[in-house]
Order: sequence, then C-alpha cells, then structure tokens
Amino acid sequence: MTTAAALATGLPFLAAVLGLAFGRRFPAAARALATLPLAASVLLTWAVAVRHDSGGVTEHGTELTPTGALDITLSMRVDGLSAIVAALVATVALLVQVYSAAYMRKDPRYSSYAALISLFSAAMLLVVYTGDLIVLLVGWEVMGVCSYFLIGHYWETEVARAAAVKAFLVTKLGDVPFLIGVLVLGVGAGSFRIGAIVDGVPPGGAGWATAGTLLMLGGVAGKSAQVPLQTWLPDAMTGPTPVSALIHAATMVAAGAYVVARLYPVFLASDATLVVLAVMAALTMVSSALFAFAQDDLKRVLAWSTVSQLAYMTGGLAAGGRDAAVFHLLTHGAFKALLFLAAGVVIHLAGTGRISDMGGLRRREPLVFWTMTAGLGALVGVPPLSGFFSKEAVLGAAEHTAIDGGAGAPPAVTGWLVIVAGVLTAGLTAAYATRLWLRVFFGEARKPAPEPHGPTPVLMLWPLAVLTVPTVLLGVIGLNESWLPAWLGDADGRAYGSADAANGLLLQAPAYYDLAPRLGTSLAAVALLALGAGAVYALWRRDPAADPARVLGRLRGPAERGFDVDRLYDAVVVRPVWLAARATRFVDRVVIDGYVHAAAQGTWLAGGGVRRSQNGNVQVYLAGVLAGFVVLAVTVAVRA
Amino acid sequence: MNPVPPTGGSVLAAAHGPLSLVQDIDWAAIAPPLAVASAALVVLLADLFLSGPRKVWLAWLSLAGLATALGLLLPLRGGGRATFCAPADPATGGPPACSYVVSDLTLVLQLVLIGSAAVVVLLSMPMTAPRPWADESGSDRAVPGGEYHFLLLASVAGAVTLAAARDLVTLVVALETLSLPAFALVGLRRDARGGEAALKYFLLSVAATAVLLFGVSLLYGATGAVHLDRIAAALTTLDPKLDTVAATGAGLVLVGFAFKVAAVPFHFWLPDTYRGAPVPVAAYLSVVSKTAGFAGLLLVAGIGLRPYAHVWGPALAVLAALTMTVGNVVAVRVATGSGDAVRLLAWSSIAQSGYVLVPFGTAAGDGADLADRLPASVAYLAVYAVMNLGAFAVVATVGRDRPTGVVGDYRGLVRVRPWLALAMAFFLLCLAGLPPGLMGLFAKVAVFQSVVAGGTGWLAVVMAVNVVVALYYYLVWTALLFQPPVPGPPPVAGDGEAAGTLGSGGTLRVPAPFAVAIGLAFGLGVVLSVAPQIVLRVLTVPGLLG
Amino acid sequence: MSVVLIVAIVLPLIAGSALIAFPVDDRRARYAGVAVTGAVLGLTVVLAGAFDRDDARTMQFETDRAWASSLGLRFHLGVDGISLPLIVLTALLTFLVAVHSLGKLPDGGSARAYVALVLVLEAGVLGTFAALDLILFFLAFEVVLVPMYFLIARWGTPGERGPAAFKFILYTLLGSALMLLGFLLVQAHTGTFDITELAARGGDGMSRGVQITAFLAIGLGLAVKVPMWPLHTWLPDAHTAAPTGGSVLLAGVLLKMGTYGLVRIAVPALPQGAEEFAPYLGAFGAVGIVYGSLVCLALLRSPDGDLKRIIAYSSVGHMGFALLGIATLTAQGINGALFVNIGHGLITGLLFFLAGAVKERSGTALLGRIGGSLYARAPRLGGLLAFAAVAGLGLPGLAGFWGELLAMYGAYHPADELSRGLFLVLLVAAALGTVLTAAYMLGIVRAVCGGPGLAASGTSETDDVGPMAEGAPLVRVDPLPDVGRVDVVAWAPLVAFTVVLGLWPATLLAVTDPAVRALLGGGA
Amino acid sequence: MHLVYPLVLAVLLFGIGLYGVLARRNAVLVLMSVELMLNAVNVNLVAFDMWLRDTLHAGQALTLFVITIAAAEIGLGLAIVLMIFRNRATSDVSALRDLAEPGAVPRARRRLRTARTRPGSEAA
Repeated sequence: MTTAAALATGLPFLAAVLGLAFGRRFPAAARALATLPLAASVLLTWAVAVRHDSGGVTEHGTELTPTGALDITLSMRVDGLSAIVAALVATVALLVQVYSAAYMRKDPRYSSYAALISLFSAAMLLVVYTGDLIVLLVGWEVMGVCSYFLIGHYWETEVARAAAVKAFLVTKLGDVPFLIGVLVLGVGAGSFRIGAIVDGVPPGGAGWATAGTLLMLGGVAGKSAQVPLQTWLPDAMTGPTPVSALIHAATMVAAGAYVVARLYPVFLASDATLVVLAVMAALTMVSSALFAFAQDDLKRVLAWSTVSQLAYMTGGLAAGGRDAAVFHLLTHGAFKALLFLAAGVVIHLAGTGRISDMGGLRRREPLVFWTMTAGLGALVGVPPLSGFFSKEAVLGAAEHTAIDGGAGAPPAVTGWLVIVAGVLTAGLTAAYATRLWLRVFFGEARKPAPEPHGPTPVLMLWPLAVLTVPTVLLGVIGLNESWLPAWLGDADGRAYGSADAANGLLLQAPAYYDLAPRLGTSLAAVALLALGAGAVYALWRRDPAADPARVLGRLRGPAERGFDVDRLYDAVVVRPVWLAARATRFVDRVVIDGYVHAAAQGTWLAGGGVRRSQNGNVQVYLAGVLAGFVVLAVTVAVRA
Repeated sequence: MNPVPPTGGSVLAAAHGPLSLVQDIDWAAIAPPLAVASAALVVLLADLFLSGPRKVWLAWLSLAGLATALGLLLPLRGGGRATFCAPADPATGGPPACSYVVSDLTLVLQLVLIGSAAVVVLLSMPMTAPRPWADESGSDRAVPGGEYHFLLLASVAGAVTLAAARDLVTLVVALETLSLPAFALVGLRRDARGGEAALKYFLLSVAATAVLLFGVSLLYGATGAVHLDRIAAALTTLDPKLDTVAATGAGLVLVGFAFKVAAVPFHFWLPDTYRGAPVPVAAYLSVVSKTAGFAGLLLVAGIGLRPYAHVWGPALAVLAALTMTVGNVVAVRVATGSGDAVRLLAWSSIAQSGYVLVPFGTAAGDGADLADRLPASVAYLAVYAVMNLGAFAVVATVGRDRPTGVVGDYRGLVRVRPWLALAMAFFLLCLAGLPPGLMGLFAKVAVFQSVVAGGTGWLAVVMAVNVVVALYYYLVWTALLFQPPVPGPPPVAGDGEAAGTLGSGGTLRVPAPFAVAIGLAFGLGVVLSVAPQIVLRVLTVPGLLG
Repeated sequence: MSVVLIVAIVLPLIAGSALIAFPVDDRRARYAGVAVTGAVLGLTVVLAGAFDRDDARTMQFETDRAWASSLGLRFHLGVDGISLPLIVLTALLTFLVAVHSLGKLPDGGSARAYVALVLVLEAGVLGTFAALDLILFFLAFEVVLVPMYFLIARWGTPGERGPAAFKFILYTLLGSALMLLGFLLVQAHTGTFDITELAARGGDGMSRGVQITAFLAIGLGLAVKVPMWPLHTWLPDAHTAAPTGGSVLLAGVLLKMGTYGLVRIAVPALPQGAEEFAPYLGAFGAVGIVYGSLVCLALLRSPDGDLKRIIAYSSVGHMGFALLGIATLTAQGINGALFVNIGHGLITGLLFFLAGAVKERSGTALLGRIGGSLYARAPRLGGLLAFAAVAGLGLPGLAGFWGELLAMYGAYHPADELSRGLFLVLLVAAALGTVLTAAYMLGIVRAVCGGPGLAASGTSETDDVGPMAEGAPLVRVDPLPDVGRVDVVAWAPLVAFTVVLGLWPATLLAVTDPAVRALLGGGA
Repeated sequence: MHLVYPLVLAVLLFGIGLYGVLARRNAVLVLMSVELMLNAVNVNLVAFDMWLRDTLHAGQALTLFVITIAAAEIGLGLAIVLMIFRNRATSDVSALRDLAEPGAVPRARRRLRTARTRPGSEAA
C-alpha cells in the first residue's frame, strides 16, 4: 500500500524533472509528459484509497538521515484521511493538467508550466502521505516555491512579478513559526514522526503540545490564507486560471487545514490553540465573504470566497468536527475547482475578467452556465448539492460543541463562534454568489464582447462536466456513518467498528462522527441563504445594469481593498524593513568599515609623523640618541 | 670535543707563587679571527703590487681569506674551548674567567658573520675591480679596491672576535675594530653623499661608544670585575649602596649596543648612512654589523647582566616594540611616498631588528629561563642574514642599471629577468614572513613562541600587528615585480639620465658575482624553507648561552 | 592510501610552482590546469571511496613525520568525517574553476599565471583541511593568502582591485597572526601542537583562564575568515573586485577554513573557552544573518547595488548559520554548520559563476544597468539564476535547507550549560533572517530575470485574457548569448550536487555525524 | 682621597663633552668634545681601579685601550671632516641635509640643496 503511495508521489516528480530538463527541446512531448504520469498516480491514489477502505494506519519508512540528535525518517503513513485527500488532489491535478493542455496551447513556456504543475502535485502528495514532520516541511515549502513560479508565469507584467514575490514572502513568513512549531513538537515528543507525536501527547495536554500547535497555526494561516496572512491569495489571481483552480482552490490552500486534521489529537489536547483557531476562522469567514461581495474582478470574487470557505474548514476543526471539516474540504475542492475552471472559460468568452463588463453569457455557452450554476449552488449550500451537506456537518459539529460539549470536546466558546460566523457567512455567501450569477449570466452584455476565436475547445469543457458530478452527488457520502466517517477512521488514524462510536471507544463524542445535517442549524442556514439571495435578486430586479454591491455604500471602497490590510502591512512591516536596511548599510559602510579604514589611516599618519623626525640634522639625531639614553638610564635606575 | 677547562692552554698552576705572566694560548680557538685579520694584511700588501686589471685578484684574495676562516670553524664544532683565561683570583676563589670562549653561540654567530661577509665581498666585486665588470656610470663609481677589501676584512675580524669575547675589554676593543673601518667604508666613495653619511655615522657612533664606555666603567667600578661571568656573580651579591651605580652602568652599556643594532630611538643614523653608502656597504652594515651588535647584546645581557634581567627586560621590551612599530610605519610611508629602494630596505632592517629584540623583552626575574628564550633571536638573526643579503643583492643588481633606485624601477621585472624577479619576490615574502617565504615564517614563529612562552602578551600582540603593517610595503614591492609596465611615457628621471623604467625595455645586465650571490642566498633560502630544522636546531641546543 | 593524500596536496603545489617558474604558452597552461585539478579531484574521489564510513570518527590516511622538531612542528596529515567532505568540495570547485578558465579570462595577466595561482591556492586549502598539527594548519592557512591576493589584484575589476586585495590580505593576516598566538599559548601549556592529541585531552592541562584567552585569540583569527559579523567588511570588497574564478574559490572554499578551524581546533581543544564564548559566537552569528540580509535588501534598491556585492553579503548571512550551529555546542548544531559549509560552497559557487556570466554578457554587474528580463534574453541562464537564488534562500529539498534547519534545531535545544532563553531569541532571529534572505534573493530574480519579453518572439497571446492583454504596448529587448558549452560543464556538477544533497542529506550527514559525536563526546 | 672626587670630575667632564657634542656647529669642535667624553671615562676607570685595588688592574688596562681607540677615532674623524670640507667647503654639521627623508626637511632649507631628489613615482 505504502509503495503505491510512494510511487504516486514519485511519478509526477519524475515528470517534473524530465519536463524541466528537456522541456525546451521536445515541446510536443510536454503535453503527454504532463498528463500521463499524473493519470497513473490518480489510478494509484484511488487504488490506495479503495484498498485502505476503513482499515487502520499502515506506515513504512527508512531513515532519511541522522542529524546528531533526532533522526529524520522518509516514511509513507497511509490512513483514511490521507488516502481520500490524496485521491482528491491527484484527480483535481489531472483535470487541471488536461484543462491547461488546451488553455495554454499557444503559450511558448507551456513545457516548464506543465513541469511545475507536476512538481507541485508531487509536493502536495508528499505532504499528504508523509509520516515525518520535517519531510512534510520539505513538501510544504516546495509547494510554496511552485506557487511562486506559477503565479509569476506571466513575468512580462510587473503586477504578476509583484504578486509572485508577495505570495512567497507571506507564506514564508507563516512558515517561520511553522518550522519552530515542528521543532517544538519534535523535541517534545522525542521524534519527528507524526505517529510518535500523535501517540506521545498525554490526554490532559502538555506545554510543548500547546506551544507547538500554536506556532504551527502561523503556517496554517500563511498557507490557507487565514486572517493575519490572507492578503496574498486574491493577488495570486494574476497567475493563469488553471493554476488558481489547482493551487489556490483545491489543494495547496487546503494543506493548512489538512495538517491540523493530520495532527488532530495534539490540537484537541490544547484548548488555547483551538480558541485562537476559532477566532481566526470566524474573523476570516465573515470578512472575506464581505470582501467577495464588493469585488469587481470574477477571479478575485472566487479567491475571497475560497478564503471564507477555508475558514469554514478551520472553524470546523476548531469546533471539534474533524470529519465534518474534511468532508467540507472534499466538497469544496470539487466545486471550487469547477468554479475556477468555468471562470476560465467565462473570461475566455467575455474577453475580460471584470464582472461590470460582462452580462447575458448564459446563451453563449449553456454548458458553462449550467455547470457554474451547480458550482455556485454547492458554494451557497442549496440543499440537494454537496455544499449543503458539508456546511451543515460543520455547523452541526459546532452546535454540538456549543450546547453539550463533553469532557474531551473543545471549549464551548469555539462552538458558538463558529456557529454565529457560519450562519452569518452563509447569508453573505448567498449574496455574493447570487450577485455573481446574475451579473455574469443574466441581463445584457454591458460591454461588447470580442468575437471569440471559434468554439471553446472541448478539452476545456470536458473537465467541467466531470467536476459537476462530485459537486452534485458528493453530499451523499456524509449521510451514513459507515461511509465517510468510517473511511476517515478516528483522529489518530485507527479504524473503528460501526458500534464503537456509540459506546464511547473513540477519541471524541459520538456526535462528531455523525455528519448528517441537524434540523436546527439547517433551518437557520437555509433561512439566511434565502434572505441573502432574495435581497440581491430584489436589488438586481430594480436595476439590472447597476451593481447590487452599491448597497454597501461607503463601505464598498475599503471592502474591495480588503479593509486596506495591505496598506497596514506596508506601514507596519515593509517600510520599517527598508529603513532598517538602509540604516544597516550606512552603519556597515561608515561605522564598521570606518574603523578598518581609520586603522589604515592612523598607521599612515603615524608613519608621516615619525618620518618627519628624520630631517637629516646630525644634532637632532644626537639629541635623539642622548634623550633615549637619559630616559633609559632613569627607568633603569628607578626600577633597580 | 673536550670539556672546559681546555687541555691545550692549561692554566699554569695558580697555586704557587705570584701571578705568572706567560699565558698558554689555544691557537685553534682564535684561528678564525686571526685568519681574517691576516687576510686583511695580505690584501693590503698585495694592493701595492697589483695594478690595473689584476686588481680583481684582491677580491679573490679576500674571498679566500674568508673561506679559510670558515674552514677553521669546522674543528671547533662541539664548542666549549676557551683561551686568554685570567687565573682564579685567590681572594674571591671564583673559577678561572676566560676572555675568549668559543661556545655553540659563538660558532653560529661566527658562521653567520663570515658567510655574510663573503657575500658582501661578492657584491662589491664590480665596484672595486677596475674591469671587466666595473662601470663608470651609475651610482657605483669605482672605489679603491685595496683599501676597501682591507677595511672590510678588518671590520669582519673585529666582528668575529666580538662573537667570542667574554670580558668587557675584549668586547669594547672588538666593537671598535668593527666600527672604525665601517666609518671609512661608508665614506670610501669620497662623494658628497658618502661624506655626509660617513660623518653622521661617525659622530653618532662615537657618542654611543663614549656612553658605552662610561657604562663599562661604572659596571667595573660597581662589580670590580671585567669578565662577564664574574660580573654576573658579583651582581648577585652586590651591596645595596652600589645597586644604582651598577644599574646605571648596565643601562648605559645596553644603550651602546642598542645604538649598534639601531633600536629606536637610537636609529636615526641608519637611513641616512645606508642611503649615502654604496649598496654593498649598506648590505654589510645591515647584516654583519647588526649581527655583531646583537652578539654583543646577547653576551652582555645574557651572561653578564643576567641577574639584572628584571631591570633591562621590560626596557628592552619597550625598545623592541618601538623599533618594530617605527620601522614598519615609516617604511609604509617610504614605500608609498618617495619609493626609494635602499631607504625602504633601511627602514625594513630597523623593523627586523625590532623582531630580533623581542625575545630579549621577555626577560624577567633573575633571568633564569633566558637560556631557552634568547636562542630564538639567534635563529632569527641567521635567517635574517640570508633574506636581507638576498634583497640587497637584487637591489644592488637593479641599482646598477637604474640609478634612480626607486621601487618603481622594479615594475614588470618578471618580464625582463624572470629568475631575478622570482628571487626578489621570495626574499621580500621571507622578510614579510608569508609563504612561499617559509624561512621567514618559521623564524617569526620561533620568535612568537619565545614571547608567548615568556608571558609578555602585549609584546606578542604588538608584533602581530607589526607583521601585518610590514606585509603592506613588502607586498607593494612584490606586486610591482609582476605588474605590466605603466602605459605612457616613462617618468622623467630627475637628472635626465636615460633611466627609463624597466618596462620600457631598458637593458638590465646581471654581472656574474651578483648572480652567484643571489643564487647562493636563494638556494640557502629554499633549503632553509624546506628543512628549517638546520637553523632552528639552535633553539633546543642546551646551554647555548654558556 | 596516506600517500594518496600527500600526493593530492603536493601535486598542485609542484604543478603551480612549475607553471610560475617555466614559461609555457597560455593555451597549454590552461589544459595543464584542468588536467592537474582533474587528477586531484580523482584522487580525492579515490580517498572518499576508500574512506571507511562506519569508522568515520577516527583519523584515516594518517602520515606523521617530524619537520622542525625544535619548534615542535610535525608534518601530520589525516582525514576524518569532518574534513573529507570539505576536501572533496575543494577539489571539485577548483576543477570547475580550472574548466571555467578555458573560457574567456579577464585581462590583467597571463592565463599561465592565473592557473598557477589557482593550483597553489588549491594546495593551500587542501593542506588546511588535512593538517593535524597546529603550526602546519597555520602554515597552510597562510599559503592561501598570497595567491588569492594576486588573483584579486591582477585579474580583478580595474577600479577597485588594488585596495580590495590589500584589505583582504592585511585583514586576514592580522586574524591569522592572532590565531598563531592562540596556538602558541596552547602549546606553551600543553606542550604539543597535535590536534588529535589536544582534542583527546579535552582541555585538561590548561586552566580556565588560559583556555578563555586561547579561545579568544584563535576564535578571533578564525572569525575574520568565517567571516563573523563585525569582522566581515573585507569580504564584500574582495568579492566585488575578484574575478569570477577568484570569487568562486574565495566564497566556495576559503570561508570554510574559518568554520572548519572552529570545529576542528577551537571547540574540542578548549571546551571551557568554547563554553564561555558560545553565546557571543551565536549572537554574532544571528546578527550576521539578519544584518547580511538587511544590507542585501538595501543594495537591491540603491543605485550602486552590485550583484556580486549582494551575493558576498549573502555569504555573511549563510555563514552566520554555521556560526550559530557551532555556538550551540550540540552534535546537530555542528553537523548543521558542516552542512552549511558544503551547501554554501556549492550554491554560492554557482551564484558567483552565474553573476560572472551575467557580468560578462551585459558588461556590468550593477543591478540598475543589467537590463533585466534575463528569462527572455537568455532563458537557460535566467532559469539557472532562479534555481540558484531559490537554493540560496534555503528552499527545503535543496542543499541550502538542511544546514540551516539543523543549526536552528541545535539553537532550539543547545548544550545544557548554555542559556536556553538566549538561544531561543537567536533561533527566532535566524528564522526571521530566512524570510529576509528570501526577500532579497527573490528581489535579485525579480530585478534580473523578470522584464519585458523578446522583440523577435512575436506577441505570445494566450487565450487567457489575463493582465497581459491590457498591459501597455510593452518595451521589447534583444537576446543575449545563452549558456555556452564550457559553462554547462563548469556548472552542471554544482546543480547536480545541490539537488542530490538536498534530496538525500545522508550522503553528507552519515559521514560527519559520527566524527562530530566523537569530537563533542571526546571534547566535553 | 675619597673616591667621590674623581667620579664627580668624570661626570662633569662627561657633561661638558656632551654639551659640546650637542651645541657646537663646527665638526672639529664636536670631535674635541667627544674626546672630552672619552677622557672622562678614563678618569673613571683609573679611579675605580685604585679604589678596588684590583690585582689584575683591569681598569688601567682598559684605560690604555680607550686611549688608543680615541686616537684612532680622531684620526678617522678628521679625515672624514676634511673630505666633507673639500666637497662642501663647509664643516657646519647642521648644513648637511642631503640624505634627509624627502618631505622631512622644512621648506626654507630645501632651496639650499643642490641636487633635488626626484619625487618617486606613485606605487600602485
């Protein structure tokens, strides 16, 4: 099983290396090199998922390297969570590769682009499958650098170059506490292996566990674009759309939530971390939903919506609903990838990315209209679609923690935070989704769309259809306890029988394993949904041309700029660093180097001074000799 | 071979009767200085009979004399031979004190002195012989061969005797025999500069000698003895009243020798004298005269004034630090200012004598552990002789065809005379103490080792800084050797001589004796670099200061 | 096998001096250079092969003969887990520089002299890494100075090469003179110069005061070479002025002699001295990391920001990690320091090769005037520069990461007698330093590689109507000569080793770890 | 008579000689003052010899040597002074400034000098 996982990770890496090395010389082979190895790894991941079914943890590994203290092991740890998420990642990656084969067919740098996508997929699979935190860190940062190169794919334009650097630096800033957290956990548990850390944490929680998990939240915030470090994701939209679909929707950004799920027992044992996570999630949910409502660019709307949906996952994790959060991760991966790919086609059709210039596109490409509608429906949480079930599962878990949280459950405050923010966000999500839906597909085109270069290539449409299936149907797997919860296994990866949840043999209360939507939260969510959608529809009906976001009034400007968090960062972090840099250079050139030159100058002047005493006058020489003799005689006499 | 007291010149039985005036002399011991002195006389006489081109024989004669002296050193290996011994004074009951003792130290110093003198003779051949190497142009105008060689050999005889002297009288006489001919040698060219240099050197040297003698008299008065070992014995049991007198005497004696080795502040004569004197004489002063000065210092401080180590130790430490620093610092200005080659070598030799003084600075207490500190100076002296003579030889060679004598003349020498340039680079890097000049490096490590073991940390740090300052001007010169010629017109020579820089293709002749001298120095340098144990053996010879 | 070690050291020395002494035409001299350095590389590979890995803690291929017994100097050579990787790295980098010299050399002297100096330099460095006698170490340490001086002074950039060369040699000589004083102080109290003996004794025979003074003297001397923060100002000038080959050797190998000296001599032989100065060493190292990256950032924006000067300051930053690793006095810290040595040698060597290539092609190294859009004008060169920059910022999976990780791991869990609070602060500073490093490394890529597309390539309109279409009519640039055949041969090994060491760090750590444990075990 | 008288005499003589060496401009007079210093030494030596009642009479032996040395020095000194006088037509000791470090001689005196030493070319 683990060898299949290792192979699944290795194949795309091999493709990437070959692509980067020989891509330029055999462009034709690039397309095949991009898709075939990834297809093989999809089959492998599905095989691993199926063979694992609801079994326990299987882990094999060899020692990667001695370090002088704790050794680092290269091991594959396959449990329910990693098998399923790996399958999702591989599938979405394959679809994106197929989509971009057509989307980027005229781009001269397609071979390096495809190679980087394969490298990214390999890195993501490594993060998912690995059993050692340090190796996870390696995959973690390789993903970061792939996203840097892919965001900067159009390096001809300044905005792409700036966004790429910003994305990498913000995630790198998040990775600093992440690395220290890994060290804290590793040293605390006596090994870097995830298994050892998960088993090593005492039930009552430990100092090192809390500290380690709190520090790792930095990395989670950075990678999953949560509140303190969320500004890089909307700017990352300057990259090609398939990149946004793969990296900034389904996989990389979900890695943050995945790591928390992977080390869940450690997080469960430290309440402080869960409270902080809950606060972070709540803030992100509401604010980014609001920002999404005020955006004018199609992809930025979807970007902000991704941030808010990710907050759902982290909120679910904070509120004790690990299985619910993973369920939402799966469904979100599917419908958000669908939305982004569809957006790619929409922009292709409309010739521009700005919503205010679009309109009435539903007649131009009916397939896109219906798939996008399904996607938006799932996003909003319209009952039959997958989004509804996963969102309700998260709210259900939060409600259970808030109302009758048991001993092992997270503190109640996390439950309340997640519920309130979740329901509120449901309304806002409905608002911006409906606004998007109406302004793009209904009414008249506000700007004459350019004459398209012929029908949208079938390779771009086919993945949309494929993705619509899980968007619609995936909700079902949450209904029965023996399906998704059983597949995922318990938080520490161990399998469990159907009755174990009931008689309390597992880590958490039975309610957390039941993902079926609860009545109370469902009704509230649907009500808010109807309210939000209705209000926007009414606004739109009054004046189809105008932008429903005008209702925000003065709040519109700051909301569009993400409450000026960027300017805050610029003032607090970037400018002081430049000042410090200039000051340091001044100190280096004048002060430290100054001493060196002063020493040289001193020697020079001393030489000049003494040399002047050699003025050729014998009397002076004699005086010098006898003065020396007097001084010497006196010192000798005194000392004697 | 045979232990003290010598079997040969056995002291007449001191037991019976009054002092017997007839003394038995160990001729083998005093053979080297005798050989050199007789060679001097032979050269003086030969000068009467040889005339015209055959005057070149004078140089060969003096070389032969020096060679025999070297040969005569061989049987004395093993050391420990003494002669001219005063009988044990019945009153004090001390051991017989001898005035002329050939110990290991003496042998090493005599070897260095005679060897260096031979090289100086080689260097002065073109200058002293009318033809075929003589040339009227350039700074080395002809010098009367006969007088030159006589004076040189006389001076060397004085130096060799000084190395073996064990009592103040012999020391003073030997010192004067060394100095007086040197004054004449400096002024032998009878030109304005030579005269001025000779006068300055004479006046300062005489004043210093007067001070030295005054010190000797005070020391004699205080201790009642003239022989160094007796002085040492007397100093340990001196009654306090005479303490200040003895201390002042000691100080004054050290001033005399400090002048001889040109320690700062007694260095003023050196740059002017070297610049005024012909280059071979400058080489002679910088090596033989300085080594003899250090020999005197070693004997007086090491043996005579050993109980007063706590007095002169710190004084010499300060002197050493001053000498190194002043020498290096001014040399830096000379290298980048006027760039005069001989003057630069002069200041460099002042700095080098600073390094030799450093082990003296570590003396403290009653000088018990001096025996394993001072040999570092001896080792450094030997290495210094080789590298300094090499450098002077090259300067003499280049100086003949480039009378301006500026460091700039050496630009691009590697293209005109590759081997000459490589030899010069080797000597300069040896003086700096940097590989590939391993010989210099080992000598400096030996000195560093003695000063660190001696515990005077501050002196070690000062020397470390000085090594760095010194590297600057040695490297400026070495870099010039390998630099491409400066494009554009050669700098206009001051007095219009056709002395363009080397780069402009000025011819550079290397006469045979110069080539031999440089080859000898370079060869010895390489041998000592590869196998330093030959010279460093001195460090671990037991009782070197016996 | 010990003869192989001696031949590996003496062969370049003899070849170098022969080239200096006997005039040979330039072309044959360059090939001779490549041949000799290739032979030395072969010998070191043979040594690595014959090296007994599971006995990496003991000295192998030892030769021990008296040279100047009255000084106490013995010709004592040996190799163990710590010095073997450095020896192979030296041989590799020198071989690549020799291959690089087959291409165009800056004017300033004959290629014969250039190759000769490189060979003598190699002999000096190999001698330093193989020496097991303090004075022999000092001697080899100084053999390197004169050749490096001439490499900078003769083949450097005409404007600033003179003073930069002098600053380099005088500063380093002052350091090594102080180091000699430290060695002699150790010998005065223990009576031996033998490094293995001193390490085995672990400092007994010397009082605490003596150990502290000796460590101060030796530490200062080595710190100048590392370079440690306040003593580093010679490095940027030397690098900016040095020719490409000179910079590669200076950064790739010469800096390692400092950290190697600390690990081999200062820490094991003077444990109480090391314990006393470890916090200062660590603090200066951490300051060096942040300081170096801040100055690089300032250089990015300033008009006289020179690419080679930025890479030089990055070396100050990277070596800061090595110092931090050593200062923790833990096995993983010192392993990290040794890994940084090798990783930095490979990556910065590649960076300087690339900087030299960029300078050759665009005539200047000033960021303002390089003209940018290297991706378009020389795609392969641009790609390599991006790869080297990413490796430089310590991307995991490449050679730069493991050293820094282990150094930080050591800082998180330092030796017991060291104050954990201070080292936690240093850990945070070093970690933030990596962010600053990432900032200026990507700044370089953005300034040099990004930029308007090629004139000839026609409008690369893609279907995606991204920002490209709306951009103003873009300025076009003309192509530059891309990576040549010589360059590929010179750089391919560096890229390959960076990736191999990144993906499989055990190739290095398996060798150094037992030796380091023996060092600390035996030492503490 | 008590030892201190000759000693004081010697020191006085030495002082006078010292002053003569430092103050007088004429070379010959400087030579004379050096002689004074040497004779002071002789007085000292003989005084000590008598005071010590030294059987070896080392003091007096050394006095003889010092006298001969003084004679030799004076002969040589006068020869040198004569040579300078023939070259420069002056025996003023402080006029001899040719060999000074360039730049060390104050501007006023420089014009007096005949051969101007050429300022060296700037080293690299």
